[in-house]
Amino acid sequence: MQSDETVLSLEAVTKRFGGLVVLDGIDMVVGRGELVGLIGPNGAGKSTLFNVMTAIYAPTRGKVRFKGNDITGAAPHLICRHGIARTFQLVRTFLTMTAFENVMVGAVYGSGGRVRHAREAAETALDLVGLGAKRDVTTAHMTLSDRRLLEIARAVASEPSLLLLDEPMAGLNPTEIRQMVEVIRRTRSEKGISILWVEHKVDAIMKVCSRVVVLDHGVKIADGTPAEIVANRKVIEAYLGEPVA
Amino acid sequence: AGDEIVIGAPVSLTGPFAGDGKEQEWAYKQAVADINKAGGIMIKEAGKKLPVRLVIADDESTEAKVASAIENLVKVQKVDILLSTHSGPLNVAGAIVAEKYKKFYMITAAFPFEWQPLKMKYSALFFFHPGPGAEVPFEIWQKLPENERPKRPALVTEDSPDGKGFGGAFEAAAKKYGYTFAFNDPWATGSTDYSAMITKLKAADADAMLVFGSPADTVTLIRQMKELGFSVPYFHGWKGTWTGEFHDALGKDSDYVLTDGFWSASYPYNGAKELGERYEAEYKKDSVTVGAFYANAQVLFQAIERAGSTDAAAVHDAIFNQEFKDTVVGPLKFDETGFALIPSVATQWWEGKHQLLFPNGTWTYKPAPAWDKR
Amino acid sequence: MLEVTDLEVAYGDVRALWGVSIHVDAGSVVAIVGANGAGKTTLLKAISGLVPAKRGEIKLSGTSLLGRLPEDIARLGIAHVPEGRGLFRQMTVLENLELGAFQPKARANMKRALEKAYDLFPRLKERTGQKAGSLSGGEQQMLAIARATMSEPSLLILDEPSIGLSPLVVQQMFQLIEALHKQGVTILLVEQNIHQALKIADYAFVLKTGELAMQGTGAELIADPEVQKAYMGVLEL
Amino acid sequence: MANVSWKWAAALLTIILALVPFWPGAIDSYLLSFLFFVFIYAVMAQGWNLVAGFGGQISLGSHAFFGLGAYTTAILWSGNYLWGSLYETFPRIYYFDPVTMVLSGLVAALAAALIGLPLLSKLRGDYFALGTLGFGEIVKVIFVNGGDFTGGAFGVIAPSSTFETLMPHYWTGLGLTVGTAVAIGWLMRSRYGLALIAVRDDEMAASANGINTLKVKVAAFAGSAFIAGLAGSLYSYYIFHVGPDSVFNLDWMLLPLMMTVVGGTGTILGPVLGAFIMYAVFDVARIIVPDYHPIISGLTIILAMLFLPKGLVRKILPMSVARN
Amino acid sequence: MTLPSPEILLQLSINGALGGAMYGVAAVGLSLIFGTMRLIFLAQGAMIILAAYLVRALFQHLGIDPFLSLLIMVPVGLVAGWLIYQGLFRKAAAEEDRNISLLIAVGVMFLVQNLMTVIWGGNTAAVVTTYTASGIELLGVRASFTRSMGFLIALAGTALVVLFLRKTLVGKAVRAASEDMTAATLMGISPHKVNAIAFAIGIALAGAAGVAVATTFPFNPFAGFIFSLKALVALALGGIGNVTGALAGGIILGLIEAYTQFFISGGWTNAIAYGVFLAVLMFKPEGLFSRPYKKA
Ligand SMILES: Nc1ncnc2c1ncn2[C@@H]1O[C@H](COP(=O)(O)OP(=O)(O)OP(=O)(O)O)[C@@H](O)[C@H]1O
Ligand SMILES: Nc1ncnc2c1ncn2[C@@H]1O[C@H](COP(=O)(O)OP(=O)(O)OP(=O)(O)O)[C@@H](O)[C@H]1O
Ligand SMILES: [Mg+2]
Ligand SMILES: [Mg+2]
Repeated sequence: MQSDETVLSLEAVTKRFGGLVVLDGIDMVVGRGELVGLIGPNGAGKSTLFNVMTAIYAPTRGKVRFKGNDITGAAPHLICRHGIARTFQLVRTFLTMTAFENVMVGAVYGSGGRVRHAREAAETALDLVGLGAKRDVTTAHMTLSDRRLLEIARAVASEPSLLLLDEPMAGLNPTEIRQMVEVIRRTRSEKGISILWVEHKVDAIMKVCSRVVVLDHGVKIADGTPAEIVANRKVIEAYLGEPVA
Repeated sequence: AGDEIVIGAPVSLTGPFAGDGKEQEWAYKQAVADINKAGGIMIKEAGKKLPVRLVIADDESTEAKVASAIENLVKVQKVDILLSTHSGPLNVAGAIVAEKYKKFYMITAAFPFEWQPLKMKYSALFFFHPGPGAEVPFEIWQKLPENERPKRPALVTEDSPDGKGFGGAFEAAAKKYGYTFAFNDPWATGSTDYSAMITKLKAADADAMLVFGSPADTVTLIRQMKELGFSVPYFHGWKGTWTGEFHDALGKDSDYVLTDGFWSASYPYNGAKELGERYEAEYKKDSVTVGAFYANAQVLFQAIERAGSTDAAAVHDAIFNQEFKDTVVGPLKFDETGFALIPSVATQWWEGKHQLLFPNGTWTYKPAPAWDKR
Repeated sequence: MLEVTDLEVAYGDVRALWGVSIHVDAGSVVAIVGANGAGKTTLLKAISGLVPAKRGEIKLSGTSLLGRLPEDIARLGIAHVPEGRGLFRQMTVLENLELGAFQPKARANMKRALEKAYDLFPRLKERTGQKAGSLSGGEQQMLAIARATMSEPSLLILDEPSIGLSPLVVQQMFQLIEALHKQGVTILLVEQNIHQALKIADYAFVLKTGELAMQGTGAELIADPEVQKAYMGVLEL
Repeated sequence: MANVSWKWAAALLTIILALVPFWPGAIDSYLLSFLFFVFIYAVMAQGWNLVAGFGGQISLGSHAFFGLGAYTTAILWSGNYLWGSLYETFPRIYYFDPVTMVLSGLVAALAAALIGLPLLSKLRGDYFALGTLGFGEIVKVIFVNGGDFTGGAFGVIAPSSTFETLMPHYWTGLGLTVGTAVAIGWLMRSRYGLALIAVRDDEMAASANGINTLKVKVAAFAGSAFIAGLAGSLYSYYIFHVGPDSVFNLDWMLLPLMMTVVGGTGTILGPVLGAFIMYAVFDVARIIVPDYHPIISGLTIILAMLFLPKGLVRKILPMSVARN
Repeated sequence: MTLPSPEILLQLSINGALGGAMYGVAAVGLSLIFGTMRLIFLAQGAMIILAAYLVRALFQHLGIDPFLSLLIMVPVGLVAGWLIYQGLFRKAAAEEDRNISLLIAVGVMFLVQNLMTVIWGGNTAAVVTTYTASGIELLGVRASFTRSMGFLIALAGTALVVLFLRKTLVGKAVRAASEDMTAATLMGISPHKVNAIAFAIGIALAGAAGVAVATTFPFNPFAGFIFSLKALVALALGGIGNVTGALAGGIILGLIEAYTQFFISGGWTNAIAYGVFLAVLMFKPEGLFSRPYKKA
């Protein structure tokens, strides 16, 4: 599957903590403009995989390639400037800043420091997630759902080619989930950003993603279209428990 | 001023030097009380004796606070003239601020090498010089019979301005008298463990120790020497060994230790004995410093009288190149830089008392036997 | 058993609850649902004493809880699994569980409670000596719930227990809640997984921006078209 | 609105302070020397506030940078080392030489950058605080053992004969106080300020959003050291004797820290206000009860922390204004 | 320099270890308070000196033997620690800004130092007993009797604290509350009570350390600060919050100082000690004895 259209590719990525093998030889690619879902039971290693891609952890073995460049173990801020942005499983906004200031951080620093057009990029990103009206609210006073959206806006403002989302829907209600799905779709279609998306809300993943990757105990057990995944025995045993409608 | 003379003094009432500060405060107060009992200081212009009022400000044992204490004494308390605080660095800070306001600052308890480079017009200093001060042990040794003289003396100093100053002076003096140190090493102030140093001293087979350090450090050192079974016949301490606390902390183990001092109540000078008795009556111990502080005030009083005013320039002329015959530290002769040398004292502790050994003491030096032979 | 009347809570000037009244009968499962920021967590925190009430009354079996410290309320038999789990990350799984039975009353039964907890979550037994902070998100949630059961509480408060759990574990979790319910534990549950929550709830309250919008039995609310439209609508994507 | 009026108030205060020396009799009053020390502490406090208040990195080593600045000035000034005594050749020009002051700041900043790189890349939070404390002690020992160059344990004496009035000190102190406040205020509005706050709020998120967190933290640390170095230089011009026990005294770190917290950490006005009030309390206590005043100072600190934990500025200003 | 004989090395090691145990016991108290309250209790050294003064007072006025006065100092320390926490730190402990507690500690330090100066004067004070400055044979090496006793006190104190923290539920509650106060309250743990317990034990250890100090060193009101600093170094060597590590850290620090004094120079002991401290912080910030642990 590796081609010019490949944005990200992982080659035999392994991560060990002491004796515990958390990621075991993961191979995976994300193509340009693709929206890939990443699912798996608790503790499968999804967040760890994100942490390896964004250089928060160095992999024990293996390589991370981005647009053909080996970025394994580059500094986290450089990874962002290369064009990989992310959100966190436990939301991390800058609590004493306003929504706009949060997004400005991504716009100014994430894109490598083109200040002149940062304001514009920040405004666009806030509008994209529908937080334009709350731009001057301090994020400590925002709801979880707004902060999740804000994290996405901040990531988008850095104008990445790949966006990593770590459970953006955890703790959201269906209305908000719909809103979030809409934002994710727009991010891809309007901005042309490739997305790798970790989620337990499997129905949302299945409906939106073009391809789904499944991890279990640090091993990739499946990779295919939602239809294939839903029918995959291994996946059902390990994760879904019952077929999803 | 008008009908009284106001004298200001920064003193370390709080902070690490508060112990010395209290003695200094006591001595200044005695001096002022004594002069006022005599009617005050004769000022010719006024045609009468003017009483003295003493204003003390705390310098918290730090330089910045000496400076602001003097600012306060001059600006708020409107003092006419100043007496010094204690220690070189503090007095350097004090002298500079006093100079700025053209208030005369009379100093003791600072070394000339600290103060002289400032080339001050409006302060004068009397104290002993580490040079001659450091020669005292060698002078004592010269007087001993050949076979009792130390062969392998050790130099042990704390890592402080005065310790470093003295260290150099001891080295120079040793050269002059033809001794070489078998051991020469500083320690960090406030150390709690000297076992490694003692081990080294043992290995160097030292038979005399010249020690410059604070009371606490010196006591710890001696205690640990005893604990580890190491002693030298000749143990001479500076700064840390003269205080009453030194004896309190060591009891009988303080016997045989030689100590420095700026002064002794055994001096034959006018008022020395009486001052010593007064101190002993109040604090139940003797002091080897209060005389110097008392004399500091005496010099200033006499200088004001000679100058006929507290004007800094006039007091300068009354002190620089002048002599003061009648003080409790003896006669003082100030040179053209405003410095007068006093002799350094050496006493030996014996049964809780300082026995004057140098200069001109009547006491005969006793070498210390090993710990288990005492 | 639990009676909350006309409760008002504010964070500084920001009012979070505007006169909310709910009641929980002994032995029942009561669900509280509502959008983000509706004040669900705030309500739970007020009950367990983590935030002070501005006005109103909270009573547990007739005793007022107002003005009591959270630790005292816990001793009265309320176990609260907070949002974000509140695990002692540097301590082992076992130590976390033991601390769940810290109150004098629970200490006596610690052994039995421990066995029960390990039965419910065999995964935790495997990791009994591991530090809680090194568990995955889902494992941590399990530990938090297991820990709360250790005090054998009369009222168990769960704030979004299914957050971050995989579907399989979510199902297990709801089964567990039912099991606890059958054992006679009274449960107050805040959930985003509204369908599941309402299915097991005897009674439920819907909060909307700090006010009570609706209440009824679980079945009633599931059937209510308003609720269906606002909160449960199958994703129309 | 409130924001604007506070700026006016600060400007007005600056003008009043600038007019103080013109008040009849002011030059001969204690007020000038009191304010001079307030300025030194305010500058130190502002510097600490930059790295700790805005940057979130609690440093316990600012006294080391104060001392480095003081030593640099004194060593250059006494002039025995590099090119002979500049001072003796040009006494009037050399006195309060801005070049030496800036150089003193730079030496401190350079030291901070060198030590900050390893410390800040490896240490977080309390560990960083402890590391800076250890660094301060090491610097002190190095200067004590520095031989003739640092004057050893006694330190360096600078020629003091031109010291006739406190006016240059007052003006410089006022200038530094206002200058650092304005500079930091401006900085915090720039993109650098955005990065600094981001790093303070959440370091991991900041780096994931393209901020080189190490660079930002080291820059703040060095900037804070630069300010401390300037304060040390000014102090050196006042005290003329720079010795390890005095300029590496922990008080130069603890008191500004306390003043910042009392005034309001992470605010621009807080450190200045805190320095003024705390120094006034200490000074008044020292004059009124010379034997017991440290007890009063101790009590004041405790009481201030118990009843004003967020600082004065936040007590009297709304949060959003206080931050700017 | 040639390598010294094994006897000398043993001599250095034993005396260094005995000296270091004093830092260790101060560090254990700090570690406990730091662990639960995240507070660098800078006043710990001043509290130790205060205890030393009290030991001296008991000895001089009531004739109570300093080592016997442990039986008084430890309970008094427990009560005093409890009261200090309730009176001074309770409110600040709830604040997020930890500078506040730090500054209260600084205030306490100023206050205690100067109270001691007012009551007992600024001069050096000491306790002289029949066993002061006596030595004993230890492993064929001469060692100080009082320092050996101090070592035992440090060892026993640490062992008791560790047992308490590891084996009792209340001890576990102390550890739990130090990690997450809110969660602990939900378990029915009163965070203020556990903080107060940590403080009580910390000050009780200061009381015990006071006995060790009073019997061994002369002291003055300002002598405590260096203890606080050295204890911090020991704390970092041992790993912050690690109680046994703190004692071991103190002993290691004592050894470092002894070796530096012997092999390099007494003037460099502090620089080397702090240098090692920095190196440990940087390369093994979790201390010399704990395994790394990190979570994103
Ligand atoms: N720093 C660490 N040290 C030790 N083990 C770790 C560390 N970080 C993660 N783990 C372990 O690695 C495994 C995978 O964790 P990870 O957080 O990546 O899972 P996940 O797939 O994101 O799960 P969830 O869906 O629950 O968030 C878990 O078993 C966890 O305990
Ligand atoms: N500590 C706080 N300070 C200020 N406002 C707060 C605080 N905690 C919550 N709020 C506000 O109170 C309101 C109710 O919040 P709460 O957390 O109770 O909602 P919730 O229903 O639990 O939401 P979620 O589903 O996101 O958990 C929200 O507007 C929130 O922003
Ligand atoms: Mg995860
Ligand atoms: Mg909630």
